[in-house]
Amino acid sequence: MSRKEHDKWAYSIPGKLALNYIYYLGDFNTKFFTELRDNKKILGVKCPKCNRVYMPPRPVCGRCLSKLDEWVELSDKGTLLSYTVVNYSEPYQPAAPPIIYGIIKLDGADTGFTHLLGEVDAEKLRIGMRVQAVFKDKREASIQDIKYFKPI
Amino acid sequence: MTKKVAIVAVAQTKYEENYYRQSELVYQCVEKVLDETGLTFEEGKGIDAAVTASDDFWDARTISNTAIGDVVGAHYGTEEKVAQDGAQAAFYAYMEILSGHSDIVLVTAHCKESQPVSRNLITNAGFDPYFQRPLGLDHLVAAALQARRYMHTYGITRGQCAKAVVKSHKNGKNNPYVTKARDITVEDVLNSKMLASPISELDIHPVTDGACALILAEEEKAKKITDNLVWMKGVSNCYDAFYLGDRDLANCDSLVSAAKRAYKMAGIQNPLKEIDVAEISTRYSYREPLWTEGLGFCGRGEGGKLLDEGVTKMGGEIPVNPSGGVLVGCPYITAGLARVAEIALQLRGEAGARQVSGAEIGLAHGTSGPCGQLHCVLILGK
Amino acid sequence: MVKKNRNVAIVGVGQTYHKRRRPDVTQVELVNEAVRAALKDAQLDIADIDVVVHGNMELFEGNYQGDMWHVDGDGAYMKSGIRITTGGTTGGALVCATDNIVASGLYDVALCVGFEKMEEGEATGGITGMADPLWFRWMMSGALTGATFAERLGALTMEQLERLELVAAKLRVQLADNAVRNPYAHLRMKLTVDDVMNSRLLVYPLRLFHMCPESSGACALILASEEKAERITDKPVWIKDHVTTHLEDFVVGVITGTESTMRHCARKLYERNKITNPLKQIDTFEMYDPNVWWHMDWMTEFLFLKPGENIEMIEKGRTALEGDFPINASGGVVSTNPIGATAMLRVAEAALQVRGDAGEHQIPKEVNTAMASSFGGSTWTILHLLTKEKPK
Amino acid sequence: MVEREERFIKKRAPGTLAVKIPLRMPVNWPTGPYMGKFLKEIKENAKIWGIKCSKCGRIVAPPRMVCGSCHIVQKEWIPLGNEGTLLYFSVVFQKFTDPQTGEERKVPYAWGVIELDGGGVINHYLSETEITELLQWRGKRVRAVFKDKKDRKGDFWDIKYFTLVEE
Repeated sequence: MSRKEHDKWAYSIPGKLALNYIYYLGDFNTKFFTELRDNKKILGVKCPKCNRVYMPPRPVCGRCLSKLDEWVELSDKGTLLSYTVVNYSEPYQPAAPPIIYGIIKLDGADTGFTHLLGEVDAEKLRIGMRVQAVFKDKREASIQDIKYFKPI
Repeated sequence: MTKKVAIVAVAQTKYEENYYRQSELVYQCVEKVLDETGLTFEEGKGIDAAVTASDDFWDARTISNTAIGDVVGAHYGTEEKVAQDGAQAAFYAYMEILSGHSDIVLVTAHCKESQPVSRNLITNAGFDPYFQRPLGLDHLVAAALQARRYMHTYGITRGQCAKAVVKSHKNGKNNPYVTKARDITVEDVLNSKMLASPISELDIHPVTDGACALILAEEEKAKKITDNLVWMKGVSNCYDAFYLGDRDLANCDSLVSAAKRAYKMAGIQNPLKEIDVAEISTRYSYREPLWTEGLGFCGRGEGGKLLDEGVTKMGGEIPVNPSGGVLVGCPYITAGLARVAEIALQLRGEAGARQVSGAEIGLAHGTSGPCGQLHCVLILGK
Repeated sequence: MVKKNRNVAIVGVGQTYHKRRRPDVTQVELVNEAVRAALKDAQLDIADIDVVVHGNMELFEGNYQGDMWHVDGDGAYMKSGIRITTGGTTGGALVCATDNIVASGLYDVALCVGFEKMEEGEATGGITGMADPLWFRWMMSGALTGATFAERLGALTMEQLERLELVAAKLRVQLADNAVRNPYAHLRMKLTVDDVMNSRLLVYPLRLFHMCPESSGACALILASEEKAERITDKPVWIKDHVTTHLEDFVVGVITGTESTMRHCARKLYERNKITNPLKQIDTFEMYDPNVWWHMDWMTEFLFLKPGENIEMIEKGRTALEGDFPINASGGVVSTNPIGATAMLRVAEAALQVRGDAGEHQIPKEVNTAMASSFGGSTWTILHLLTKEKPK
Repeated sequence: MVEREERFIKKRAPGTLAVKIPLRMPVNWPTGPYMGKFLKEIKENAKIWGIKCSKCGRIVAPPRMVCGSCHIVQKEWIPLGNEGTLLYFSVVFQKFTDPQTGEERKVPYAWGVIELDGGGVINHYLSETEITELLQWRGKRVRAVFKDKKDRKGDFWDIKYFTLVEE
């Protein structure tokens, strides 16, 4: 059909794709999230073979497929590896823009992990700055039990 | 390896927003490649199998390839779907022919970015549901984190990245499939709305719909179809770690590794000298300098310099994205296959106003994942 | 005639225990369980693997391109890989792709893994999502459909219908008996004919126990080139051939009357491999049977049976584990269905039968040749032919 | 389904934790020229059209651009009429989340395969959901019942359902 036919007949119908999902934490992640909820502890996990401490922790080392169970308590302080200030709005975002995201390498971990930054002037952000976790008062075993990281 | 495989025909739609259904987009391309080659879907007499690239999220359809079965010869035919970037489909189709299972394979890719109200809604689902998705990450946020890290590490400036955008728009004007190319300047890019610092609106590929198709054939059959053959010389791909902080985002080790393997297979020692033209998937402007580093066109951290010196512009030592590339609009999934198609056109000498004269060896690149978690590199030659 | 570039064999088989729920693990861990099992079976390390092929259905778990995340479980880090998804046939398509990849000569040892964690999404809603959003999606109710049988049943008398329902129940009981002997199967319970006949009506004439369950589980296979395979194991199972037959999106009522993809696919496979009498030349068949009605129906299609022969075979117990042509010694899909893994499980189970390693559900007669089918999409079929003897 | 899962979590509590993420993705479904024309004809003229393959003669409704078996572009539009014969039906009892809305789909509902007088076959809802009643409908004449013109929007629901033609 020609372009003319397209312009004459074609249109769009608003609709949606809607399905519900539920993701079980599994025994491994449950340990991390309950420690976070109950004791405000952030746990990493160490691969004995690669000698790397992972954050986020994971039950299997992606590099050598070793089973990991050596939990390591990490500091709530770390170093900012990267950041961005987000100025657009989407329904899945945890807050209204501007939202600041950062990759934070916690002291004691070999990898960085992504979280929100708060109590900070966007202008003053810089890579390498020291940040510390701020925990929510009411915690629900979710990654958002850490409210955000703030500059030290 | 004894068997050789060639691209015998390519087709693309215009990259624009429209109300065509997915199958109608794909058919526009399929019709062209069939007409051009004279092949049909009749069993044993033409196309042996189809490899399609599409994604259930983008099509908002479980088993998205059911919707295009009627136009890719799925009527009692063989069809397989690669649920990744289209370059992966070309890669797999190549192996399917080498395996001896099929001689002539149709490869298609399609995506309608205008169908979902927001592209970010889809890419948000690309993150794990425990540590990253609840925080509201999407591909754009991840890209911004990578851009910042990369620019900080190597002193790349936003202005340098903007040059990739300006170059893309300039080149795109020569490409009849591009509809969103404009006259823009570095200042326009820098002054466009900041969405996720350091990435602003013009640093991001615009929303488009589009499809691409090509036909791959083994040597003997290919030679019967056309004299103007483009050979698959070297192919590889490589996965990287998933979590954004698992690696230093300033580098792209998986691209380095994929490129090395593809170069080895194609017998390329010095990519900058030996490759005449490259089409790479750069959804965000910083990716052009970063990916060119990964591909070994320059050293680590020198991607900005490459743009400054005009090495990658038309007429430069290695023109990158003469078609305008993804930055002037080419949707997810289709992007990688369209890169392959563009290189095929270059090597066939059929690229019109965007032709790189005398191109004999070309590189096509496709990527999937938020920060280049999977790279696919294809080396094509005359 | 297909001339494979080089021979490819299955050298490692791994699967998880399939269950309705696996809240103790994440998707990554589930995938890893199968991968780990396959590596152990082949006595290989992840470093021995050159390429990883991944597959599942995105909308069943709601992960966009989940292979990125699953890198931590499937071991694809810094390796080549690809992701293939074709609905119900995904697992079968993964084996086809992996076979092609190894046969191509580019990679020697390949791992493929298919999985589904059905508990995390909504199966019926998810499958309904495959229909045209502007028309049939408003009617479709997932895989729960009665219309396909209605045509055949329409021609039947009440008496014939009653006999059919009884045979369907008997078949289901037989498959349940097999599943009880398969430690990995999901539904492992003894059923009686009455249990089946009295189970809840889903979509007339389909009853709850006629239908496959929703399972969470994964399956992984390791394929290797001839040279490597013979070094890795002394019991390689050769992938002699595979055929994929698709059909365009169905419009119910339009495509009826034409040849089924099952028959088309089987005809092609038999012609290419000189099979004139499948019941004699093939020793066992692992069929992708989403429900027992289709199981009965497709026996005729796949095996070129005479009308009524399928019913007779079931009534005489010929397809039971001890029968002369066992079908689904594993318990089949009506016992276990983690969709992205289901079709691969057919190949895996067929391979175990050829190896003689199926344990309690090993077929007593000798198995040299086995066939496995995949089903999915708009009535798509894949067939794999596995042999103990190395193809020439 | 999620409610069922919640009960499950409670039962396994306190050990089982989960993250619930509903997907609600608004989309603009493109109709393309073929589906667009088909739906607009229903909306504006209450007429059902199909498309006929000039090679194999197969009539398809809703229409497609290409005949899957002959692989040629479809051009011949055929008026199918608004009445036909009910070939088969399906009654759905199982509750499930409708991916079109995110809400539970109302059950039971019945849909039929209807051979229209003009030759094409179409699927749509039936006004009856009793199996015993529907068994009597099979092979009988049914007709499309349209929404009032002012309420028609150019989508699937412009036809309310098919119902038995009273003799």
